[in-house]
Amino acid sequence: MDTIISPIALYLICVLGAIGIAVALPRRNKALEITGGLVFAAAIGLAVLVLGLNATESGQPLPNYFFYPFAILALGASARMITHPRPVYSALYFILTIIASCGMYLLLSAEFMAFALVIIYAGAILITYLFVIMLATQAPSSASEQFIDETDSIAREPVISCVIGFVLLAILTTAMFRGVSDLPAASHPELAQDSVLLNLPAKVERILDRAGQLEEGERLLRNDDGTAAIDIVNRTITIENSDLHTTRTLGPDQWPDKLVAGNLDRLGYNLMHDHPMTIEIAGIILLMAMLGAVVLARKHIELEEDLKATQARKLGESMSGGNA
Amino acid sequence: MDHLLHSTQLAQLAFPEAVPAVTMAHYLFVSAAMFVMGLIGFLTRRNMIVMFLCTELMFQAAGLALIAFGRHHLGADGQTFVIFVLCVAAAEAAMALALVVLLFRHKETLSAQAWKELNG
Amino acid sequence: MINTTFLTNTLAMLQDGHAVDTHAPAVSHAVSQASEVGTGPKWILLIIGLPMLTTLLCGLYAMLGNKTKLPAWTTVAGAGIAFIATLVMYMSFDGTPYTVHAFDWIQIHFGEKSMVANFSFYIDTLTIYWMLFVTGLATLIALYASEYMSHDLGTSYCRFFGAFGLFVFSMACLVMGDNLLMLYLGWEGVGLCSYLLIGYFYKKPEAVAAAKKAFIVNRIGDLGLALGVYLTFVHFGTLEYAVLFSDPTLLGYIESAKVGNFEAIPAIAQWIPLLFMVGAFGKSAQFPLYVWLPDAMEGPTPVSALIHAATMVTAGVYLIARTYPVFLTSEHALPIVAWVGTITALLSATIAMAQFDIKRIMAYSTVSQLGYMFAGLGLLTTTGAAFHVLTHAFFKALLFLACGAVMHGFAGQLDLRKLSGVAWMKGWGIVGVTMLVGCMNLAGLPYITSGFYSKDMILAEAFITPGYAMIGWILVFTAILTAYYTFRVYFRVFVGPEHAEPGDEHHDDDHEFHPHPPGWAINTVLITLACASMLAISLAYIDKAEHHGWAGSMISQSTASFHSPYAEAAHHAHIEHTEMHAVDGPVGHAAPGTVFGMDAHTGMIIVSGLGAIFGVLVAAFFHGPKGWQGLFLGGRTEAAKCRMDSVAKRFGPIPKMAENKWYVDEIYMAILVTPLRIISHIFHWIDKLLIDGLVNLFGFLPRLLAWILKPSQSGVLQGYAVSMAGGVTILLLVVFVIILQGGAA
Amino acid sequence: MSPIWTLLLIAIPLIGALLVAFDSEEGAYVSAMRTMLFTLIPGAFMLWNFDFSQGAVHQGAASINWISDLGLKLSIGTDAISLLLIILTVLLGPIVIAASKTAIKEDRRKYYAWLLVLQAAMVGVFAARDLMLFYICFEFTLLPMFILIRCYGSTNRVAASTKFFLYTFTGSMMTLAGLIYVVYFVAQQTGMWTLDITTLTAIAPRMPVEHQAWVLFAMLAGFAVKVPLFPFHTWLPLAHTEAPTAGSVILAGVLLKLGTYGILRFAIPITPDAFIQYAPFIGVLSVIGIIYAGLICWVQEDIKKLVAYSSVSHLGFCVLGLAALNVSGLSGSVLYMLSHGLSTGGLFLMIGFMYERYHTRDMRVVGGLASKMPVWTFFMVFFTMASVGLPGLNGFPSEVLCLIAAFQSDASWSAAHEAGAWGTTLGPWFAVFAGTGMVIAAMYLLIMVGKICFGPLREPEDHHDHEELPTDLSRREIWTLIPLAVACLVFGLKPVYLLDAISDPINQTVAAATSGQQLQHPEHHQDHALIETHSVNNPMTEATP
Repeated sequence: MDTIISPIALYLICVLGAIGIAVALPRRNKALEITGGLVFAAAIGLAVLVLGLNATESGQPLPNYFFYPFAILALGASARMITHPRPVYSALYFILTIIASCGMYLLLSAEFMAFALVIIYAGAILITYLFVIMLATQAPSSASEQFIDETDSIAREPVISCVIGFVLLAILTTAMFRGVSDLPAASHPELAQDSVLLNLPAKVERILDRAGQLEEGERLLRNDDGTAAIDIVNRTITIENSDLHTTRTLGPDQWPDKLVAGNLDRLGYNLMHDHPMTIEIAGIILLMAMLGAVVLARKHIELEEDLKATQARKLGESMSGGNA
Repeated sequence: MDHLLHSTQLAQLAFPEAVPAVTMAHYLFVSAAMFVMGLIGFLTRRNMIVMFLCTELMFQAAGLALIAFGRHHLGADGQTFVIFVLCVAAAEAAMALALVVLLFRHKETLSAQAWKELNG
Repeated sequence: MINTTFLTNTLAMLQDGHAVDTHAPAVSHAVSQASEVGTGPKWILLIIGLPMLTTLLCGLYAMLGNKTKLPAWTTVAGAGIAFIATLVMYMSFDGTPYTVHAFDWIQIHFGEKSMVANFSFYIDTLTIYWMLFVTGLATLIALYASEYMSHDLGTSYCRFFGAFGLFVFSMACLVMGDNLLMLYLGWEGVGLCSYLLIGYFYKKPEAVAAAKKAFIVNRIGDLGLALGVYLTFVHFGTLEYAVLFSDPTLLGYIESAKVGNFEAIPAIAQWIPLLFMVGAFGKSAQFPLYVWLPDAMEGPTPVSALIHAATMVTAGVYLIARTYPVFLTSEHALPIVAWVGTITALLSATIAMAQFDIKRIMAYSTVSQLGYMFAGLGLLTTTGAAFHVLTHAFFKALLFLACGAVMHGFAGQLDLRKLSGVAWMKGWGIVGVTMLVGCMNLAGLPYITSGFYSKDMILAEAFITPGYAMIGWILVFTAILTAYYTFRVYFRVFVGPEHAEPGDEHHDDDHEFHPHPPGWAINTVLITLACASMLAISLAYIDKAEHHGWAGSMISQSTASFHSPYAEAAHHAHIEHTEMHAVDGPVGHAAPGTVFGMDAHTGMIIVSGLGAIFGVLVAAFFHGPKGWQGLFLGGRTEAAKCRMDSVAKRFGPIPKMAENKWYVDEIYMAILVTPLRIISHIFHWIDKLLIDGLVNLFGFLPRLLAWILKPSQSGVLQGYAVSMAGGVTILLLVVFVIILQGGAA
Repeated sequence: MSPIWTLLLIAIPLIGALLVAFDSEEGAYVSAMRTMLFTLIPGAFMLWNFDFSQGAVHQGAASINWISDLGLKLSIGTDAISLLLIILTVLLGPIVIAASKTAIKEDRRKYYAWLLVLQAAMVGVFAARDLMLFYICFEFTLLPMFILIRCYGSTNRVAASTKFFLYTFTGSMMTLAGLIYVVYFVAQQTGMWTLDITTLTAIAPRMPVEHQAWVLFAMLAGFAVKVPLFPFHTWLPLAHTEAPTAGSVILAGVLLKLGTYGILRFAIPITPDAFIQYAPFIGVLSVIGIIYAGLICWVQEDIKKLVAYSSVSHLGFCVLGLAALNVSGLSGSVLYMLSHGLSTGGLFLMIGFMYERYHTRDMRVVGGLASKMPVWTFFMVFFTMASVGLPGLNGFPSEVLCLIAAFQSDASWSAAHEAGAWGTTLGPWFAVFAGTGMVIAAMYLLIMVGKICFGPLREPEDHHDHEELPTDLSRREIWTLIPLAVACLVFGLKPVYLLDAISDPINQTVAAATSGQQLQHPEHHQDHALIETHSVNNPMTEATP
């Protein structure tokens, strides 16, 4: 693991981070928060520094430089999020965290997920949170502008929690860094990248068509199992003429540039082809959550008996009307 | 600058090569740190909404790790799982916020301390 | 059989250097009787059954709410028939004892051995002797009580006679039972009846206390008896007299005891009589345990007369007489009995001198006379003891009943300072005369009273038996004291100027108090008893030559019979018996058994006779009224004052102490009861605090643990979250460390 | 004798309990009483059909297989001892019901239902020939009693019931452990699981002595608490004092006897050598209990507590007889089990009747009742005398036998020097010290009677005569007492009936227990145990229909 980070540095980082967070968590005297923030910033800086230096001098392939600002942003924002006394700000800092992690998703070439994250999280969920925050917290009157009730202004058991948290962090990271170096690398990356094309004959045919490789009456030959008759390794494509019942093979030179399996293809195919059941379950979970939310959050309104009766009669009439 | 372009191309075009494990470890470090952050927040903050935010933060950390692993293995499963994580997070947010509203109606406060019927 | 034992005894006698008597000694009696114990006629059971029947009838009357004297007549009839049956039994008795079996009681069999204690009865002369006066006196006293108790007819009346009948039943079981457990049954039964009858006036706290005291003190004695009984069974393997007295082991012990070789007898066997002795002391109110008897006077007077003077208190004497063979096997039992009896006699006599309550005086005199009987037993003359039991039963019952008549007539007045000249009041003549007879008997005036003869036997024995002269002199001195205090009562209460103050039972204050003289029932009984105690003299002369009178002849045929070698020697030395002298030899029993050089009996007749007269004269001088009523010695002119008052002052605190019974009760209270009670309190607190405390502590520990762990369940969500996260962390840490170790290894 | 009677004795109360539970609040008493009276019929049949000539045989034996692999059966059967105890239980049944007619005013159904269940459980304990059934019933007696005390007791009932339940339950848990070890050992020896008591008692004595000692202590932990033996007695006064009258009567009459019965049935036959080894220890405990509890009685002001402590003292005699481990001792002990219930139960009834009228048990407040309640006083004195051990009443023979046993138990004291059949565990000193218990008993009981019955009348200030009860005992109450009184007299005057009845089983128990002493070699011992098995088994198989 030394190639990634030296244990001493790692543990130093963890200790610093623990102290920083513990101090920076909301408490009575605000002065300390700043120092805590500084200490934590130092911890992040140290981490980035050590990681970067180790990586460079051990000649390992660096991640993209943009990784570092995103990482710093994400960590800093999340730290601020958990340390800020006002929930609204926490939510906003969380959005910042999300955006930072979106950046990292991009660097990891998961662009679809990155944007989905921005839309769903920053767009939907966090807005709900903000609504609820505004709904649930009494609007601060002008008199108590600066007032924060102690529910938010004082953290509970900061020290023990930080110790637990960063010990956990130390363990996790140590374990990761020890194990990660002997993870199996992806096998036949070029095989992996386009193998999905075999299963997408329609897409291949369309691209061939656009590329003008197909003449009249010609179409992509399909194997018996319905997969496209293309050879990923030798990059050859077999085409048949349905009228003449003849086949010809396109060589690698005629391989169209656009004929690549994009990230989205692979994601969609994987989602639909490998996890259909999971999607169903996810759908059911969401439905249930909606119902549950409705049931939980609705207000109970006490109706008098006659009012109930009139309601019921109206309902019955409407239904009978519907039938008729 | 070209690095950024390069990386965007990487994102758009076919994968030149798998991201080496050591590189991925950086991402994992960040996700672990975020996760711990969320954990600490959950343990320390009294405000229920903030606590739920922290759980969301932990989801994020998990998502980042998933994406990183998926990238390392050149598979799409990582991202698929992030989708499910998103679903769960959304469901959890809906329920949780409903609960928060309910509880707030009862006790006029958001403090999780206020609910200690299990106090021995 | 007889011959062999006879020979052995002859040898024993020769070894011991004593005369061999012509008729077979006690042991051979025991053997001969036990070996041929027949079964008797069933009608004997009447004696047991009738009293029980009367009890049940009385209970029935009580349920029916009877308000007449019916219970009394029922009891009189039952006791009377029982007495007649006893007489018939006596007449038809042919010298060989027999048993009558009522039903099986306790039987258990282990292996080939078995423990048998049946509800059956053993009839021999000793039994008959005792039953005669028990049933006879019971009849008379029931008759007396029929009038005496007449002031509360109804339920209480039934209660009284029910307990009365129950007492007669229990006494019969005690005397006639054929095994030690039956004796124990009767023993406890009479204890219960005495408890019930002493506590007859249950509204009086002192009566209740006295009853309780009587039962508990008796129970201490009973413990001794019970242990003795168990030990007898454990050692000899039987409880039945018939088997026990013919048990070869026991006979062997007696043999070796005769030759004074007590080492041959195991200590355990020697313990048995000592334990019996404790029981006897309890029941017969001997020295350490006598305290209950005076208090027992709280009961109605007939009860005092029957139970606490005549019959029950002699049960101890009966016990020792009945188990005399067992007593012979112990080296120390009989001497202890003798000395305890003597001490008791002296002690209670001194107390009696200073009392003012005439019933209590009689009570202490009872204790004293019982002391005489025990001394007699200890001095190896069962005859003397038994005879004294008989005469004492008559005259002491007489005395009590006379006192009772006075008490009855004067509304419970018993203080001899508040009564005077009762005998001269109208209608009280009979009481006065019979009282005089009783007093003379108790004082033991020579030749004219039966008490004199019976006492004399015991006194003489003291001088005949070597080493007991001291006892003899103490008893003589006691006899003088007895005469004094007896006649003190007579001179104070029955003669002199007429004066009477009503007792506490007199409530109607509007008109002045009239004593109501006794009715025919009481008078009849008094006269009968007076005659009986006079006629008893004749009993002393029935075959006197052989056995010192009728009592002796009765005893000598029973297992209680033991002719002390010394007595024999003296006896034969007394009446010139030629062939005896042949065997007699030089080895002297002339040395013991002489008083002032005279033969013991003659000497005692003179000494005790003179002593008695002297005591009477002293009493007359100090307490007697002017004139012939005071034998021209006394100078008392009014009820309360007498010469003794001035004399008593000279003695300083001693009379006061004697009046307070030498503070024996207080001492017992201080050294026994109070410490025991304190211990009980301590135990109570130990039980509450220590033992129960330990239990509660064990119960408390889990609660404590829970109380310690309780805060961990704060109910706050984040508390659980923290512990969960911490748990996960620690778990990971452990796992990770283990992995590291594995990696290292 | 057919097992149907025993089964009926167990079944009728259970059915009756159901009926009562669904009966009306007013009819509860009548139907409960009816049920109890019904149980008298099978009881009488049992007594009638029992063949006393072979009292050691478990007659009316029957068994149902439950889990045959584990040897779990539910088997019943009664020999003379258990028969007599069952009869005692059945006799006490109607009495306790009658005793609580006026005492229990609210929630009658629950009360009577549980009382009936308790009845069934107690019969089950005595009738069980199978460890499982025995233990189930043994434990199940706790629950109804707990509820009776908990819901119908007096002021301090919660603490009392809790202590009663937890204390006895903890003890019997240890007993269970010991018994399970015995079963395991026997399974090891014979290669088959069985819970049949006869087999267990036949094989188990092969255990080495030190194992026996542990098993003995485990069993004593339960049984000694039940009895209760000296240091484990503190639950009893509390429970007795707080329990309703019926509860006290049953507690004194039957439940305490479960402990001595257990010792007689399990401790002695299963671990004879250890028992002989530790009998002096047990004897010392019982003697201490006799004197200690007796002295404590002396200073009690609460009359019910006094009687409760007195039963601690009395049960000491019972255990002493067991510890003597000879025929007279065991006979006396069994006799004591039977008779103590009558006299002490009677005393508790008397106290209950008084309590219903005066609502106090403090002898400083109430006393001198003889002038107001003569009939009550008569019975009070009667049962007191029975409890004191007056000859002619029930207490006496058992006391005599126990003390004689303690004497005998040291054979060197007999002139003829009998063999070990007399036992060698105790000695005369035990008898002497236990004997002082007689004196102490007389002391405290007479003081009690003197205070409560005699002397000037004392009543609580606020006392006014009961509206539905007469001043003196009512006819119902007298009829409640008469059976007990008659039984006391019969036991006192004809104990020979009982002694003959129980002599066979007791002789066998003693022989089996002491046989190990005469045989030196353990293998002989085992053979002997086997012989015992057959000799016990064969007649049983004959007796089984």
